[in-house]
Amino acid sequence: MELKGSQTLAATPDQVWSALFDRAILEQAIPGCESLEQTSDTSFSAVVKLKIGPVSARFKGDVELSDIAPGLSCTLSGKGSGGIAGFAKGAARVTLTPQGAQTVLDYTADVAVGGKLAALGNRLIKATAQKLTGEFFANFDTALTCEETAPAA
Amino acid sequence: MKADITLTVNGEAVRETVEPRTSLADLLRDNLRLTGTHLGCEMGACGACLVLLDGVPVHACLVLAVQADGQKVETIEGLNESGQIEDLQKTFHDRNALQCGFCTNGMLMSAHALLAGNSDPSRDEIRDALSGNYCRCTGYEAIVDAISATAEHRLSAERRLSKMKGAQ
Amino acid sequence: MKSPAFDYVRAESVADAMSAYAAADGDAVYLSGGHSVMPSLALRLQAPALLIDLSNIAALSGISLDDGWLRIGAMTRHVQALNDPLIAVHAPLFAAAAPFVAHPAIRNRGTLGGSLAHADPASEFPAAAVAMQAELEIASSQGIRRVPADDFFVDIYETAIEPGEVLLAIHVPSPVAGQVIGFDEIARRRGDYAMVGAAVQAVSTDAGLEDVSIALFSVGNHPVRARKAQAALTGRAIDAAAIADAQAALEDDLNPPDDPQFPASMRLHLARVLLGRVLANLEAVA
Amino acid sequence: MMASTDHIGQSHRRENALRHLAGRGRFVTDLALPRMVHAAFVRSPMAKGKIVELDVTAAAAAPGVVRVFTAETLNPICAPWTGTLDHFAGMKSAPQNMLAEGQVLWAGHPVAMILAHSRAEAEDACELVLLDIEDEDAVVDGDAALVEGTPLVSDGIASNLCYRTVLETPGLEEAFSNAAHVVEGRFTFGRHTAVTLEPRAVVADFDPSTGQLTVHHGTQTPYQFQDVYAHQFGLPDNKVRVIAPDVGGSFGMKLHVYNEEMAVVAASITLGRPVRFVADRLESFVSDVHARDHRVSARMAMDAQGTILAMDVDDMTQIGAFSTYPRTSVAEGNQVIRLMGAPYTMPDYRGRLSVVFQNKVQTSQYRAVGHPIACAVTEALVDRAAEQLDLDPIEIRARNLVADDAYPHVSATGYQFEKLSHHAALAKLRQMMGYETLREEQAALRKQGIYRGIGIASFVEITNPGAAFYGVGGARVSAQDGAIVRLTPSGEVHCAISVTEQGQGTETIIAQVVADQLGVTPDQVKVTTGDTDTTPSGGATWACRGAGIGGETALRAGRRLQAQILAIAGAVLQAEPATLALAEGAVIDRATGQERITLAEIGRIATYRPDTLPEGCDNSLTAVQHFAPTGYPFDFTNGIQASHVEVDIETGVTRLLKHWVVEDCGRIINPLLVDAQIRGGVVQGLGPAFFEECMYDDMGQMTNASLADYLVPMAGEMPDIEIAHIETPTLDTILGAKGVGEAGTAAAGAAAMNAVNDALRPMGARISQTPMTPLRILTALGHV
Repeated sequence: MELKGSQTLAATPDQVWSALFDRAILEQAIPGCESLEQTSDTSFSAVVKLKIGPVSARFKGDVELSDIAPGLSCTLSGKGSGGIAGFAKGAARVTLTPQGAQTVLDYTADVAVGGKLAALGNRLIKATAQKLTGEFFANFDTALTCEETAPAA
Repeated sequence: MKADITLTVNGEAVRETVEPRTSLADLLRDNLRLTGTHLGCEMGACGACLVLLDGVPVHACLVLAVQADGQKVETIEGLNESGQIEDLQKTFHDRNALQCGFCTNGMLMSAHALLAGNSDPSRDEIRDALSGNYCRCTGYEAIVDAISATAEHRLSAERRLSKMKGAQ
Repeated sequence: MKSPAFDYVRAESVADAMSAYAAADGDAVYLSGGHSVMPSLALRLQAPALLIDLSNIAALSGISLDDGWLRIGAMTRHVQALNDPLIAVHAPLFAAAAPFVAHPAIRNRGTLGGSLAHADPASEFPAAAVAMQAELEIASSQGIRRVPADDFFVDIYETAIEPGEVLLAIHVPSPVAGQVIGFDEIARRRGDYAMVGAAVQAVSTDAGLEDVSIALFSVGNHPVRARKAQAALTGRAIDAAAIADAQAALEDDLNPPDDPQFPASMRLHLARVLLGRVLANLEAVA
Repeated sequence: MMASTDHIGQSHRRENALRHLAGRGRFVTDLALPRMVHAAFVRSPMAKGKIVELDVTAAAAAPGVVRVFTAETLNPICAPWTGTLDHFAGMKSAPQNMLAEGQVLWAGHPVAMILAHSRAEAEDACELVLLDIEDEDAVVDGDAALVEGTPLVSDGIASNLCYRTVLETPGLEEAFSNAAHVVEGRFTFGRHTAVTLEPRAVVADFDPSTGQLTVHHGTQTPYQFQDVYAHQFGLPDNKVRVIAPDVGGSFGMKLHVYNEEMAVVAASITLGRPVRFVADRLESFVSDVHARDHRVSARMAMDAQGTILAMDVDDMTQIGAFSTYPRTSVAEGNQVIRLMGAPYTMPDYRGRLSVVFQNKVQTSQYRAVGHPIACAVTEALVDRAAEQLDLDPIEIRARNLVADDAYPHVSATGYQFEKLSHHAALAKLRQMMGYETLREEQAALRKQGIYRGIGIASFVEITNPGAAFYGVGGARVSAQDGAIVRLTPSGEVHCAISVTEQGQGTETIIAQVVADQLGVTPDQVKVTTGDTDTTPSGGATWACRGAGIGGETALRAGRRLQAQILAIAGAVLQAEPATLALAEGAVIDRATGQERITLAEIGRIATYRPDTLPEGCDNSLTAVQHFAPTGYPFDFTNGIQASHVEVDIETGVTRLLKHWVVEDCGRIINPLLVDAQIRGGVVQGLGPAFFEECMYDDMGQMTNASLADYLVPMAGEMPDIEIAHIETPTLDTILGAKGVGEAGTAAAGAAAMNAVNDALRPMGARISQTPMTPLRILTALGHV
């Protein structure tokens, strides 16, 4: 299932770029994130709790950044296991384009779920994936903006 | 945390201790061994588990045993013994309105409830009343026929009765 | 398909229910008719620590007429929507929607409040509530508030009910003179969730239709008010041209989800066809 | 010998239906045995991958858990099974084990088994199993699977092609080059599944003290499973008892070997206590065999008069990760290519078949194996030919159906037809449905914008198979059946027979057949089925053999007992047995009809006073008979169906108005039950024509695995079905009965597809894919 979107962020591409690798910002941005630990420069392990209508599941998984063209584009991929509920995985190709003082973030994501979630949640999945992707980038924008306005430590 | 519940099943008072997660269907089948209530989907889509809860057909798989505490449950075994659906059972038999028998409990419950509220249903109304009861064997027509025939028998019996009364 | 273990409490009052919810740290689920909760438990799609049964709370039951509004307790069963004389007169779109909702045995136990709170994007009662411009009465620890149906349905399976809050009742404004309604859906089989559905209410006057209210369902993440179509009909008599304009307006009103099993173009097409049919068959209710 | 037919041919009601109506059915799902534990399975969420980690420590320690098995601990006690047969030359499939070893091959593949005191606790423990699978690219499409460079479906195979074959007559090319008309089409038949209302269920009970294995198994073929369990677990088969009590629907789905049933038996042997597994609905969808899943390209050549000259067919069928055991997943495709054009005098033919693996649940035999595909393709092309030649669909069939007096006839695919009645059936159908009136109504309604369609489909059905089906390929699947008929000391009759009952009325028709041989009424004949310890071994119920083969077995057993009774009576009465007969519960004088001695008296004397019989008189009141069909390899039946539909051309929703069937299943034993089989079969054909489809995403995930999303046919959408009969008994048997269980399913979808296309014809739209969903119809109409 493919999802596409675009988000205009009130920050420069460099700021956006570093935020993409910022554990604290990602933790705020990932919907339902209960914990996020950095395991290398480009990878994180996450626990995410999702509740969508009749489904409520805790996913444990990894988030990784790859195909990195600094300041321009990268691929954000994640894979999580929700135990017997099934699994979810996805990869989003993210590209940054400066637009004045702002940055346009375009993404093309390919999302898949498996197991019980796929078997039973057909009517739910696409809407949910869209909603969560939207939330992620909206949260990302908020976290980024807060970071910007926060006084330097 | 187990719960003590008391309910009336087929006219008999029953006391059981159950886990809250136990469905009414599992209580009936596993604890009380009333295995005439069948489980076909455990999500309210097939109708095999219908029972009468306080007189109304409900899915025993969608009701918790603890929710039925203090209520009256009638299963196929009870309806059978009480003789309430004898004519329905007979027309089902005559018309061969069952094959494997797994859906039959639910079909009888739906038919019983339909005829209680509509003494002269059309074939379409009968099909509508059965719209939540899955049968893989019969193709439904024989069931529709049997319910229709039961309604006719009941109506003509009523007419005979009122004629007799009129004659008196 | 056996539910995971949970505790169960039968709340005797709304306050009881809300405090049980708080005591469970939010790891609780309210149970009304149970027809959405029970399957998701059996399928282990959720595993709350506590189930709070609302069925014994007197405040959630009852249907009464008060000052031009019909108050329908959240625990009102679907079958009552089908049979209750007050609902038939004062919330006619619920009565019109009820035969389309699932099957007889489900309707015996499923509740109106449960349907609305569950907010399945393909279910009938939420759209009827939007079209009737109903208001939803919600209890929270801060008190009671009423939310218009338009603001109640937020996203897929998401409503204005915050965690721990309880939907108490649905308030429906009584029909006014000249009121007409229409309800229909296209489903694969009787009782299935709709492929597309429409609930319409309007007031027929000498100057044409007024107060046109159209809610379509199964065309988005929640019931969608078709504002452009409403505008296209306002002040006009129902004729082929008006209907065609309303149908055309759906292009702007709807942004249906797209998937290979059910392309957006098909939903839009069916929504147009269905809206046309409903508009052509509006019935006077007052 | 006087053949009584008092009860054969009568609509006797089913005695065993009374138990179900009283809520007294006894299904495997109802069974609880002492010390029984409940099984649940941890399944792969991925369609393909390598098991990296499987940690069951926490699950094993969970409350109520008795034992946890993994491939390592369970698989060694059961020999792997391989679903290939010799007569499908060159077919390949990987050996199968109970639990996935190293690699998972479909979403739902069992990886671990948990046994606990309750199913709920077993499911609790499933959540504690740590399973890490490194996913691999799943092969989900059959055409793609055959493209070079596509990964293999599993490590155990060398190619994604399971089997390929071609049937071809020498004149094929010439027929097409001489043809005045050629019509063609590409068809897609969706994957669907049986959805028996009682899911698969098994309770295995191994007693280590005696070495006795008893398996209560919801199946139609207990003897086959007795043999499978004995062989795979290395037990003597007389120590394996398989009991199939009431079975809540089977339809072919419950005669295959499944991982879970084998695992349950293995676990019971290991633990020495009863183990129960009842599939829940979700598990059923991802582990029961699925059916069909074909893509067919076909063309048909005709001369200028519309005479069919030849068909050229290419079927690609997708069977999942393995071929099923023991009957293979090739039989379906094999029947597809052999049944094409079967009702017609079609001299030339080419049929190509490719059977292809994918990472999905297996497909295999399901009611009307192959028939619906062959029938739909043939009948669609016949309708296209009629359209091209401007012939009425009835007329083109009348020109091409094999003449009723042209038998025996051998089809272009090599099937031998003893005697069929296509033309009589066509005439009867036309009259029954009021064909001309319907056409007039159709024309009138079209003017009002109402689009109705009439579709017709002729068919043949394979019934009464001999060993040609499976035995010749090396499968240990019995083609014979056995019956034991005995007279009780009180003069009642008991028949134990190997054919089985799943509600079709097997026990009732057997009682009718036996009753007529012994001069009693069917309610005096108690019939026992479904238990390998108490009934003789046989093939049981599949491929429409219950009435034809089982009935003949019962008839011959009954006649054998009749002879024994008459011999005893002759001795007692000092009469020639040939002058005696049986009627109304007594031995009568054949010439006068006068009662001589009751059966009760015969039973009493032979049982309690055998000393009073003359010396040398055999007092046996038990007769045993086995019967295997000889003569034709199969007894074909025939018939014709018609479907009347209304398509809402704005919504794509089709309303089924009516369905008609004319059927010739030979001698009819019980009209009530024959019609019940036809009606049920028709609806099982209409389901996948309009609703049923196992939908998969491109990762190999089934996305509608519940009864909320997988649409089975329900009462509100199904039509009334009118039925008429022609009786052409087979001369292969004394009884003359053929099968009828699959006839309805064989042609219902074909008739429906022709009806929908007939409705769509004014718009120039056409549909060639099942199920015929609103989306597909709207797409054909250009609305989407």
